[in-house]
Amino acid sequence: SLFLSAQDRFIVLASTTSTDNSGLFAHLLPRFTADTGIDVRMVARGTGQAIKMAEAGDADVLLVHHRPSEEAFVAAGFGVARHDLMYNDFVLIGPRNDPAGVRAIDNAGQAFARILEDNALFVSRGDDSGTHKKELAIWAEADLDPVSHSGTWYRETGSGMGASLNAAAAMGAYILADRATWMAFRNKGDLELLFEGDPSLFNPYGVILVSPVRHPHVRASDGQAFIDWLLSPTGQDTIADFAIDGQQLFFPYADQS
Amino acid sequence: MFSTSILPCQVKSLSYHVEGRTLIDDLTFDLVAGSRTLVLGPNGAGKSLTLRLLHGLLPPSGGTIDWADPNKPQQHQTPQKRRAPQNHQPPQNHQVSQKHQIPQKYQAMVFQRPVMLRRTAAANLDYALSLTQEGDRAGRRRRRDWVLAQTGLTQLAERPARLLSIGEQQRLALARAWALEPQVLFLDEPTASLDPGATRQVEAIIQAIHASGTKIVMTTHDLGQAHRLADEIIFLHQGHLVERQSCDAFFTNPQSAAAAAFLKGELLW
Amino acid sequence: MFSTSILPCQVKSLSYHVEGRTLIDDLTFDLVAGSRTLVLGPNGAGKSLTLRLLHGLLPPSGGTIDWADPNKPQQHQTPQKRRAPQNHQPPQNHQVSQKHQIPQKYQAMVFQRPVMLRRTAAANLDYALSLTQEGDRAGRRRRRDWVLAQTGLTQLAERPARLLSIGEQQRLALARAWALEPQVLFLDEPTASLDPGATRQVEAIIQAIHASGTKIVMTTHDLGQAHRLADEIIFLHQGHLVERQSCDAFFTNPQSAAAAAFLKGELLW
Amino acid sequence: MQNELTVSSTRLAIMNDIGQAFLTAFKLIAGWDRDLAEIIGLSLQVSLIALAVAAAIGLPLGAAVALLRFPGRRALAVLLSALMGLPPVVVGLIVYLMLSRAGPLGVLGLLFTPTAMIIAQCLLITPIIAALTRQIVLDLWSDYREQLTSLGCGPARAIPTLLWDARTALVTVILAGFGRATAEVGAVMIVGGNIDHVTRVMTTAIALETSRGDLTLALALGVVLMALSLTINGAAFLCRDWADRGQGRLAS
Amino acid sequence: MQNELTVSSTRLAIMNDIGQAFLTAFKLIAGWDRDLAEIIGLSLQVSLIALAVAAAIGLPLGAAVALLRFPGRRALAVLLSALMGLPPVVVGLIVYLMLSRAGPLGVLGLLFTPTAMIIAQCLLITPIIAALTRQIVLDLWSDYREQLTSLGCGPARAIPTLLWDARTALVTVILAGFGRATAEVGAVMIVGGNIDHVTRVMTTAIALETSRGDLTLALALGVVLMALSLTINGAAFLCRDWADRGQGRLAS
Ligand SMILES: Nc1ncnc2c1ncn2[C@@H]1O[C@H](COP(=O)(O)OP(=O)(O)OP(=O)(O)O)[C@@H](O)[C@H]1O
Ligand SMILES: Nc1ncnc2c1ncn2[C@@H]1O[C@H](COP(=O)(O)OP(=O)(O)OP(=O)(O)O)[C@@H](O)[C@H]1O
Ligand SMILES: [Mg+2]
Ligand SMILES: [Mg+2]
Repeated sequence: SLFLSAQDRFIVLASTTSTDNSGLFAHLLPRFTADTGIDVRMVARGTGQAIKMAEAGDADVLLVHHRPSEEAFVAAGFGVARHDLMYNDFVLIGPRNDPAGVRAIDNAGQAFARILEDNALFVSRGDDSGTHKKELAIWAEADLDPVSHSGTWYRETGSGMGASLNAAAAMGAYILADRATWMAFRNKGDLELLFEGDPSLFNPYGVILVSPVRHPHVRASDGQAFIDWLLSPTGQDTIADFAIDGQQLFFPYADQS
Repeated sequence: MFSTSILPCQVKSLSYHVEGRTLIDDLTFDLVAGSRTLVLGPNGAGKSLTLRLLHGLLPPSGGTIDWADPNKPQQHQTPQKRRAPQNHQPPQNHQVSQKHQIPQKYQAMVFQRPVMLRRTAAANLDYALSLTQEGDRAGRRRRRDWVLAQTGLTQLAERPARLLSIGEQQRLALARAWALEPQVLFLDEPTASLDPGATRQVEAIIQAIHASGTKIVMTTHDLGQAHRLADEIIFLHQGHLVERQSCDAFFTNPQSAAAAAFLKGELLW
Repeated sequence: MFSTSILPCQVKSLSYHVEGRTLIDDLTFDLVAGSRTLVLGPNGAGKSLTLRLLHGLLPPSGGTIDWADPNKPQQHQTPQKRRAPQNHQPPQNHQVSQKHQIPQKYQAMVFQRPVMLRRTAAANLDYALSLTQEGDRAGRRRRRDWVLAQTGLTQLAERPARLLSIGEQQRLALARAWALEPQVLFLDEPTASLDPGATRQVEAIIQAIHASGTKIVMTTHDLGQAHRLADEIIFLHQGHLVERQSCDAFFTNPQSAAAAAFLKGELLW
Repeated sequence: MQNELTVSSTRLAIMNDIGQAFLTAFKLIAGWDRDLAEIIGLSLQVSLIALAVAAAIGLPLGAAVALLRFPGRRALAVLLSALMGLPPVVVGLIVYLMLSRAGPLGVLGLLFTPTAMIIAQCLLITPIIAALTRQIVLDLWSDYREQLTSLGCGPARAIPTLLWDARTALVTVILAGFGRATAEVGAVMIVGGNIDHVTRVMTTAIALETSRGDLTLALALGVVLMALSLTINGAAFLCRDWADRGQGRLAS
Repeated sequence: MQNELTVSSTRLAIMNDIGQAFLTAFKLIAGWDRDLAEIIGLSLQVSLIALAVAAAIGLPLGAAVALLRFPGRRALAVLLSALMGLPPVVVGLIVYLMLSRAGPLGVLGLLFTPTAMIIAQCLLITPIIAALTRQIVLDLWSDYREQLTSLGCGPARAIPTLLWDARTALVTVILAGFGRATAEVGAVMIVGGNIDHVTRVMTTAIALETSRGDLTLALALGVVLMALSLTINGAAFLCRDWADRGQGRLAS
């Protein structure tokens, strides 16, 4: 298995740590392989790095969750087309005793404002990932500037979702996470889900085939087969089937046109 | 000079094996205070091994080396006072006396190939003195300077010891051992690399050390030197003690054919 | 035996400094084929340094060592044939002759402290032979076994060389140098650690090597040995060439006070 | 009071994590699951091949820098020494850029294969092996230089001789390289991609479990890796002792 | 044709990445921005303190394992050697569990501070320093043993002597430890948290830029780190040469 034989039928999928950490791919990929005989090699990266990787032609399919970047990717000619795939949502996690009292609040911006007022510890991904960009968008919408407090109560860990959750657990800090990673996360310690359900926390995932025009070596037909399968009723049902502790984590979102 | 002494030393059935080869075989003799013992024998006879065994650097494969207890007031050891043998069997092969672990603090040795630390000649002496002699830095420095002067190394004191010529290193090794004022001084061919004048002077130093009460156990291939310095001769050949005699008797009337040939320079390889 | 020779060798104003100290000072002499040159002098005189300079192991600080070119058909070098001096100044301090880089392949040396590789005695010889003598494994093995036998080491051939006794190692070093069949053989106190019989036999070997046409350059502190072996004597003292004489003249009628005292064993440190 | 109690019981629980990790490690080994075997196998395969290549380059390179005199020799020695501090992530990036489809070696299609991981590990440990070898060979050369030169053995020819005679010490150097290779995660993560069943090795699996928050499993995998490492080091020590018997070391 | 052209121009772009990285690195250093200075300062501080502590423990420990005879001495030697392969992530996890608020040392509040990073790096490099020291001291001891024993210097007393006399070789060992400390990212990431302005060091910054996809900046930071490393190694070499003048090495 050392020098991989070329006859193996496989594609390389670039995706994000949050999707991987949730365990979705472990649920999804074997079924696809069973259906089609195509192996999927999933490489989990920060959103920025995953996109960069696809731009270089090192992946056949890109599956991330930051719509503006995805659209820019397609517009630049690196991708064939972006398809809505599924969604879940972001949730605000924090210490069980909720020092800033965000549990009682029903708006994400206000919840963030309470944290800032309280100078309660807050862990930011700080890595330009989809999650990080969403967090920054919430601060911006509420007209708040936490970054000037960086290093005090606002702590940019510059690492993946799991690593940041580990840090938050050890510090007893608030953190914005995607629901799937949070549900699958095992080192919750003192942390609890404190805030959810604001429409602004909507988190859509898109899937894109890397352009075979730009990168002729791209395994376009197998890649397209994967995308087609994901968007098909079978694929969408399989996504909907994925649950942790009986709770569904991703919701099918393909436009069935 | 010493309130108590580690002498006499009883060596009994001493042997040393390496990988099934017997290098030292069943040596029995004793070392008594006051005399100069010269160990002679051809190359590879086992002289250096014997000295290292006596000095406690190698654990014997069999037999015992019993030094007197220096903490007991000195008394002449009669056979009755020695540990009564349990039976008439020779000692078990690997039964090693506790006492061979006698601290080197009563002994010193000049090796056939002296090892110098990576420091100056003077610092090599300082190091040795700091290990054995407590307190009194000034006294140690006096002693150091004195032995350096006696061995003609004052000019070379500040040179890195490992860069000295081989003869100079040999003199430094003698100075180092001498500075420690041991009760027993082992000398393994101490003049092999010395010029004729230095050899004469080192012989005089050995005599002086002997006169001060130190037991001398020495090897040499210089038969004239052996004759000049020895009180008794232990002649080794192929790991065996072939002969042990007073000096004059050995040189005039060797008992064994090997010793006779050796003295004539006719013991061929 | 040799079609062409690296002799004679012209040594001119040879000097060696370390950190501002002059260890070898302005030696001028030549080495001619056919004679045995003994370098004598007290400890630290610079004998070993001189041999190492001649053997090309140290770069001279000043002066030149010119070996004849072994690739030119031999011709007696007259002064006219030598490179005409550019001016009458002595050579610049750091002007080192290209020729001192003469490959060690025509020379061999027995060091005062021989270094043995971490292999058996026989493998040490094999190694040296494989470096210099091309092809013909069987011939090399024959030569190896022959020198081992000649130096009385056949029994010890399979022992790790570094575990041999010092005297045995010295014989092995001689065997190793001899096996290479050099044109010039440097011997630095080759019998210092040998027993009387071995010394006699090694002297005989040196005579035989000499008789086979090899130039011998040797140091010793054994004046009797020097007398027996030397054709000419170079006497060094404190890095200077004090005297260069034929052997008999040197021993009967030394010119310098230092040499006279040295011979009487009265040159004190 | 109440708080104190909760905290100290949590504290106990965390200490348990480590005990639990050993238990899990033991279960993992005892259960000997196919996936684990695959990961261990790949780890060993990648690190041992990388080590072999790095030793084949690093040992002679280190010896050459110690022995040969060429311009820039000291600069090269400093460089090798500094490269011991090459961050794995940087090595990973460089190899990634080279092997990327858009990179100069992209056509080979080596990215996200074990081969890429081997290349990255090689780059990482070759300087370590070379720099340490240089020091050890230099020390031995100061003993051997005059004797070998006298025998007509120039510095170049002396390289194999010194490597052989220093073999005992060099085993430790190689084990240091092996340790670095097996412990390393940054570079193999980038160029291997931690793809399940393809390029997942022990360290990337540990990193993955850590980011999933399954610290017990991560630690357990760490324990398994250390057990492996202990076995290999123990074997290397035994081999060395066996090869060393009587060679030049005084009996004691 | 069209395709070929596109691909090869991307290829050029990637090769440029590396050239670009050097340019960016140069600009970073020339521009000397406060943030960068802060990160470099913290990197140096953490690694040098960790190195000092690790050397203070590792050098005598390695020498002791080489010289002293106690039961389990060989097992300890194998263990130290194996611990050279301790994965940083595992060390990070262990320190994390210890220092976590729920852990036994949680009250100290050290997690996510530079102190925690120092502890983790110490754990990582102490075995490396100890195992390499052991080998070097062992080799020297085989020369010195009989002479020192004869002088009445037991193994324990010989430890400082041998460390001093082996100082030249030990500089390389310490540089190996330093390299590992500065290169390391897995452990400091976990226990430091890569918190901007608090615990962000060079390697965690590199990892961050990598995951952001800013490979040029990541590489540039790598170049800066290597420049730092080169400076320190160069300085160490010069110091050693200076201290070595004439001590026991034959002029050549
Ligand atoms: N550690 C060892 N392992 C194996 N053989 C050894 C060891 N030490 C010594 N020998 C062998 O034991 C014999 C005696 O050695 P020793 O050094 O005592 O000789 P010696 O009488 O001092 O000779 P010399 O006059 O040459 O110094 C030699 O043949 C030597 O090869
Ligand atoms: N590399 C060096 N650096 C400094 N001094 C040195 C060096 N090598 C030799 N010396 C000094 O030079 C002098 C001559 O040394 P050399 O080894 O040539 O003496 P030698 O005549 O062979 O003496 P011996 O009879 O003791 O062997 C000595 O005083 C020695 O200390
Ligand atoms: Mg001897
Ligand atoms: Mg000499």
